[in-house]
Amino acid sequence: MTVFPDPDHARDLYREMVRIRRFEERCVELYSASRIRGFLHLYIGEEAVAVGAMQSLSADDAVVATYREHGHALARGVPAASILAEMFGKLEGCSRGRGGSMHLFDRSRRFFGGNAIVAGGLPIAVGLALADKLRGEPRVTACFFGEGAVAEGEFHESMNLAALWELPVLFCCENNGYAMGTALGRSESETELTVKAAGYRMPAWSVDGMDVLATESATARAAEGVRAGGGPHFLEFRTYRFRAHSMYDPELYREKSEVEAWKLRDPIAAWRETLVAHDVMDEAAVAATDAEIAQEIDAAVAFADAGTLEPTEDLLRFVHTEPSS
Amino acid sequence: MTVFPDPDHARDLYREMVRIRRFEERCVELYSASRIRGFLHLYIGEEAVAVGAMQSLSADDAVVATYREHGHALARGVPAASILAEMFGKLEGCSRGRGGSMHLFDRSRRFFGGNAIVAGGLPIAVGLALADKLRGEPRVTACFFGEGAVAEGEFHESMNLAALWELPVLFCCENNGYAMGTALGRSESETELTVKAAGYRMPAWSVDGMDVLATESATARAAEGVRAGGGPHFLEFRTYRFRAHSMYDPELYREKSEVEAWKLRDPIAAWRETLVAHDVMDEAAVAATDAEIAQEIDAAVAFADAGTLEPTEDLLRFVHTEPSS
Amino acid sequence: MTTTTPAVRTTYRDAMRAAIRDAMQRDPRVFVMGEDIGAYGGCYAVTKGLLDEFGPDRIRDTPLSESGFVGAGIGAALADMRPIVEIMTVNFSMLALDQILNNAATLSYMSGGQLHVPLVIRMTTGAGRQLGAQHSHSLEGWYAHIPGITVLAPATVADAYGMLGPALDDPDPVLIFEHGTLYNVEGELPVARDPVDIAHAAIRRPGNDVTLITYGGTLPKVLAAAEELAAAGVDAEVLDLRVLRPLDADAIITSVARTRRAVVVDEGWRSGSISAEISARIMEAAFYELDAPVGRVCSAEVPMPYAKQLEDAALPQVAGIVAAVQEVLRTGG
Amino acid sequence: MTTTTPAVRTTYRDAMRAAIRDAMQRDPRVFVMGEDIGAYGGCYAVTKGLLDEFGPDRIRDTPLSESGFVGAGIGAALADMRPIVEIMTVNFSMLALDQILNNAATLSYMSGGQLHVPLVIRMTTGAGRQLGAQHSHSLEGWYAHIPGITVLAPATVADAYGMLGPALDDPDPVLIFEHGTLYNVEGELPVARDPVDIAHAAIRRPGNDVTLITYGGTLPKVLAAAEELAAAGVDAEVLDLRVLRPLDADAIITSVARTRRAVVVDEGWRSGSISAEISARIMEAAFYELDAPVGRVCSAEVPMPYAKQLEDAALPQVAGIVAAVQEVLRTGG
Ligand SMILES: Cc1ncc(C[n+]2csc(CCOP(=O)(O)OP(=O)(O)O)c2C)c(N)n1
Ligand SMILES: Cc1ncc(C[n+]2csc(CCOP(=O)(O)OP(=O)(O)O)c2C)c(N)n1
Ligand SMILES: [Mg+2]
Ligand SMILES: [Mg+2]
Repeated sequence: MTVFPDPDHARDLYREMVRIRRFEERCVELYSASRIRGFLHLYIGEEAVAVGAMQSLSADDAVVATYREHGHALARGVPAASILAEMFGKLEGCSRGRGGSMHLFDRSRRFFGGNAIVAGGLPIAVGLALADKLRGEPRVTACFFGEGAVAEGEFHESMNLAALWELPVLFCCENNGYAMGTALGRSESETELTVKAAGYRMPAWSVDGMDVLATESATARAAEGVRAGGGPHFLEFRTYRFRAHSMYDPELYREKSEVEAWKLRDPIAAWRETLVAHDVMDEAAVAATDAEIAQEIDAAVAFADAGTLEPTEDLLRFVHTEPSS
Repeated sequence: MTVFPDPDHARDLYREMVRIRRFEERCVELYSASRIRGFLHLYIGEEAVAVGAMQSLSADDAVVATYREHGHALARGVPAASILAEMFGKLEGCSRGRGGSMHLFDRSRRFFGGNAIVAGGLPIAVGLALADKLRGEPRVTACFFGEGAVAEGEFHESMNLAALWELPVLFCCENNGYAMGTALGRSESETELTVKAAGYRMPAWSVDGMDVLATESATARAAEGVRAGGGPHFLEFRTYRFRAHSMYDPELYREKSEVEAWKLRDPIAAWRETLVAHDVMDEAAVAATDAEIAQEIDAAVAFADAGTLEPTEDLLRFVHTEPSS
Repeated sequence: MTTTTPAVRTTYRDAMRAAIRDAMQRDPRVFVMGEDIGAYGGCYAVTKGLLDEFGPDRIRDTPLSESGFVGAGIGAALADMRPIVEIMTVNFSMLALDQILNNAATLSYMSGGQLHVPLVIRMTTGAGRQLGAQHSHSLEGWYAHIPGITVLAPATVADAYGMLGPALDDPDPVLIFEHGTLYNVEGELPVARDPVDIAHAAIRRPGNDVTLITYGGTLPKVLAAAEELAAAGVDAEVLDLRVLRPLDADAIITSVARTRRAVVVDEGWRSGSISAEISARIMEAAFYELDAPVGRVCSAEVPMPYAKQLEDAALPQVAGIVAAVQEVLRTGG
Repeated sequence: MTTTTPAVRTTYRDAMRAAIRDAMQRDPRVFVMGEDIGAYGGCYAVTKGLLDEFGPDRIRDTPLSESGFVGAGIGAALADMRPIVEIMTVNFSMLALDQILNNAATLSYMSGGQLHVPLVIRMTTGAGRQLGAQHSHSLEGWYAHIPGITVLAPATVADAYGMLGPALDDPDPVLIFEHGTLYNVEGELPVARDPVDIAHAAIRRPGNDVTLITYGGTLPKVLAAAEELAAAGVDAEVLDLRVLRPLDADAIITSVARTRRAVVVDEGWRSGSISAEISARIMEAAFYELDAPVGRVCSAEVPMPYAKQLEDAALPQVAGIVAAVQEVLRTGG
C-alpha cells in the first residue's frame, strides 16, 4: 500500500499535472491559430506518468524522451516559456527555435530531448548511463518511450546492453495502447510487456499510469533499485492518450466509447477528488491553482510572442560546435 | 525417447555428416593453397544440426542460412561440385562465382543463401513464409543463424513479425557458444535463449546439437507444429565449432581444453559408434562411405578446377535481371 | 504541355491511391505492407479506404519494425509476390537501409542472376513543413548511388499514378519517393490510365536559353522560376528527371548541348547531391558545348531547422533559382 | 616527400593502435567500444593487446548490436566521455545509420548548440580482398554527404596515427575510414607523434601536367600511376584529400587551376560518388581554367563480385588511372 504523501507534496503533484494539461490545451489553440507548426503530439491523459516518475530524479540524473515530451520537459523543470518559445520557432526557445515541439532540449537540466525517431532515444540513454557507470557517478538515466517502440530492434539492443553491463537506466514504457493507429495487440505477439524485460533478466513491473501515487511510488522503488546497483529496471505505465496521435489524426482506429471510458479515469480529476476527500485541497485551492497556472501560461505565451526570430544569416551556426561554446 | 531410425536412413545421416566434414577439410587445404579466397567459415563440429534439421524439409520448403553455410547447402542437396566451383570463383559455381563461400544460392532447391550480415537473413525468411501464408501453401521456411544474431535488433523484429502473423518459420539458432570471440555470456544478459522466444509467445526448445537423432527429431516435431498451423517455432541447437571462426582467427578467446572437451562429443564419431553398436555399420561400411565421399569430393575439385572464369565483359550482367531470364 | 488524351483532375494523393488499387485488382500477388496504412488510414492518407476494400491480409499494418518488414518484403518478392512496402517517411528508412543495400540491391547479382526481388518501396520524402531535422530528409538522390535498384521520383499526378504499374512489373527493386508537399497538388490524370515509361526524363517546359534540371518536390518551384524568367525574357527549358537511377543522361546532355547552359535544382544537401552527379556528367559529355559552368541550387548543409524563416532559407526557393540562372547567363561566352 | 623529422618505420595497423593507446593514456575519458575488439583481439588486430593493458571497462567488447552501441557512444559523448566506437566494417554500419544521421549529426544543431557529441567512429572500408558484395562497400564518400559530421580517410601511416588525436579533440562526431588493404602497409611514423591537421588535403607528389585527386585505399594506386606517367613524360600532381567532409576545396582548386587538368579517383560507385562532387566543385570554381573535362575513375556500379578477375575489373586499377589521365591529356586545349 502506498502511503498518502505529505500535503504540500500532494498539492505539488496536482499542480504539475494541471500545468501540463493547461499548457497543452493552450498549445492546441495556438496550433489552430497557426502560431505553432510542424507536428504536435499531446500528452493529455498521460500526465500522471511523467509527473510521478520525475519525482525520483534529482538534478544530476538524466532524462531522455520522445516527440510526445512536453509533459516530461515541464515536469523536469524546463520553463513553460522557453518550451512555448521553442514551438513558436523563437531564438528564446529551449532549442533556439531549431527543434520545435518534437525536439525540446535543456542541457542545464540534463534533459536530452525530444527524439522523433521511435526508439531512437534508447541507445542514447544507455550511453548516458554508461558514462555514469564508468565515472562511478551514482546517477540514473530515465528513458521514456511508447509501447510502439517495443517492436523496434533498437529497443531490444538497448535493453540487452543495459542489462548486460548493469547500467543505471530506468526504462519507462508509456503504454497508451496505441502506436498512432496500431493497437498493441496488432503489433506485438506478446502484449504483456514485462515479459520482454524478463528476456533480459531485468526487473520489471506494470503500473497504473492513471494514478500519480502509483507512478511515483513504482518509480521510487525502481530508481532505488537502480541506485543500489541493481542494474536497469523496466516500468510499464498503463495509460491512455485522450487526444488524437497528432493534430492530423482522424482517429479512425478506436471507438469513442473507449476514449470516454478512459476519460473516466482522468488522472487529474482522480487526484483532485482524492485531495478533496483527504481535505488537502478545497474548491478554492483548486481554483487558485488553476488561476496561478493560467497566469504562468499567459506569461509563457507573452514571452514566446515577444521572442525574436533567429536571423537567417545564422542558418549555418551550430552544425558544428562553435569554438567559444 | 527417440526411436532408432531405419538402418538406411541412419546410414544416410552418417554419410551426410561425413560429406560436410570431408568437404570442409578439403576446403581448408584449398584455402591454404590459395585456390579458395575471401572469408571461409567452417561448420566442422556442427554437422549434426544442418543434417538433422534438413530431414524434415521437403523440396517445396525454403532455407535461409548465414556465411557459415557449406553444411546447409550440402545437406539441402546443392551439389558439392557447384559449391566448390563457387569458391573457386568459377562460372559453374552455384552463384556463378559472384558470391563465394559466404553467398551460396540455389534457387532450384529453394536455398536462399548465404547471408554475410549477421541476422540479415531473418527478415527474408519471414517474407518467404509470409508469401506462403498469403498463398495458402503448406510450406515451411527454415532459417539458420548463430546465437550471436540474438543481440541484433533484426532478430527481434523478425521473431515478433513471424509470431504476430503466425507465419510458418522455423527459427534454427545454432548456439556454438561464440560469436567470433565473444562468448554468449558476454553478449547476452539472459543466456537461456528459449526465454527470448517466450517474449514472443513462440514455442521453443533447446536441443543437443551434437546428437543427430536429437536434432532430427526436434526439428521434425517443430516442423510438424509449424505445418499444423501452429505458427513459428524456435529451436536452439547447442553445438560447438571445432575450428576457428574463420581462417584469420588466432583463437585467443577460448581454452584449448574447452575445444578438446567438446571434440569428445564429435557428432560424427558419436553417431558412428552408435551405428556400429547397433550393427548398422561395420568398419568396412565406414571405410566404404569414406571412400565414396572422397571420390565425390575429388570429382568436385576436378569440376571446379575445370571450370571457367567469367569474362570481365560480363561484369555488369545481373545487376538488374536480364529480359530473358 | 498540351495533351489530347482525355483526363480527369485529381490530386497526387488520390492518383497514387488509384494506382495501388488498380494494381491490386489486376494482380493478386500485389499487397501493401507498412506502418499505419490500414486502420489508421495511412499517415498521409494515401492508402485510406483500401483496408475495407482488400482486407488486412493485403493491406497489412506492421509493427514499428522497419528493417523487419522491409526484409519481409524482400523475402516475399523472392517468392514471386509483388509487395509494395510503404516506409512511412524516408527519415525512418535508415533503419531498413541494411536490408535495402545489402539484400534487395545485391541478391540478383550475388546469386549470378538466379534471384529476383520484384519489390516496390514507397516513401514520403522532403522538407518544407516545419517538421525539424529528423523528419525532413531529402535522401532520394543519396539512394540513387546504390546499384541494383531503380529510384523514381514522380513529380506530377500522371506520374504518381503511372509509375507504380511499371515499378511493379520490374523484376528488381524500385524505390518511389513521394514529396510530402505534392500530395495535395492537383493535376491531370489521363482517363486511359496507361502505365508511363520509367526510363526517361521529361521536358516539362521547352526552352532555348538554359536548361533547368530537377525532379519531384522542386519541380513546381522550378516551373515557377521559369515563368519568372520568361517574364524577364529568358526562355528556360525545364527537364524533370523522373528517374534518379539510372539517370537519363541522354536527355540531360541533349538539352544542355542545345541550350549550352544548365542549373540543377534539388532538395538534397549540396555536397554529394545528385546535382553534383549531373554536373559531373555534363562536364564529361558536354564540356565543349557549355558556355558557362553548370549551376547548382540545393539545400543548405544543415539538419533542417524547425523555425520557418530558417527552413525557408535552407531550402531551394524560386528567387534563389532565378538568381542562379541569371548568374549562369551572366557568365561565360 | 622528404622529411627531416625523425621517424620510425611501422605499419598502418600498428600506428592506429599506437594512436589509440596514446589517447587512452592521455585522457581517462577515452574508451573503445565495439565487436570483438577485446578478447578476440580485433577483427583486423588493430586493438590487439589493449584489453590486457586497459581492462574490459575501457576496451569494451559489445554484442552484435550496431545501432545499440553506436547510440550508446553518442550518449556517452553527450555526457562528456570520449568514446571511440569501432564498427567492424562499413558494411555493418548501415545498421547504425539512423543513430549516425538522425542523432550524432543533428544533436548540436537541433539543440541550438547546447549539446556536443565528441564521438569518434572508426570503421574498416573498401574492397579488394574477394569478400563479396556484402563485405566490400566503399561508402566513406557517401557518408560525406551528411552535415554535422567530419569524415576522415587516413591513407598514410602518419595519418593513421596522427588523425585520431585531433578527431578526439573535436567536439563533434568524426568518422574515420580505414581501408582494409592499408593495414599491412609500412610507412614512416614521426617519433614526435604530433597530431596532424585534419582540415586540409596534402600534396603527396607535386607535379605540373595534371592533378590526380584521391584518398585512402586508392592513394597507393594513384601514386603508382603517377610513377608510370612520369616514365612516359607526364608530371602528375597527386592530391590526397585526407578529409572527405568538409572537402578542402581550396587545395583542389589551387592545384587544378595550375595544372588545368584533373582526374579524380575513388573506390566508390561512380554515380553519386565523391568524385562527382569534386568534379562539380571544379566546374563551379575553375571552369575557365580547365583545358579538358575532369575525368573520374571509380568502381563499376555493381555489387562487388567474389571472383578475382571480376573484382579486379570492378575496382580502379593503375592501368585504368593511367588511361584516364592520358585521355584527359589528349583532349582539350
Ligand atoms: C522509426 C520510426 N518509425 C515511424 C515513425 C512514425 N511515428 C511517429 S510516432 C509513431 C507511433 C509511436 O507509438 P508509441 O511508441 O506507442 O508512442 P505514442 O505515440 O503512443 O506515445 C509512429 C509510427 C517514427 N517517428 N519513427
Ligand atoms: C551485422 C554484422 N556485424 C558484424 C559482422 C561480423 N561477424 C561475422 S560473423 C560474426 C559472429 C557471428 O556469430 P554467430 O551469430 O554466433 O554465428 P557463428 O559465426 O558462431 O556461426 C561477426 C561478428 C557481420 N557479419 N554482420
Ligand atoms: Mg503508444
Ligand atoms: Mg556462434
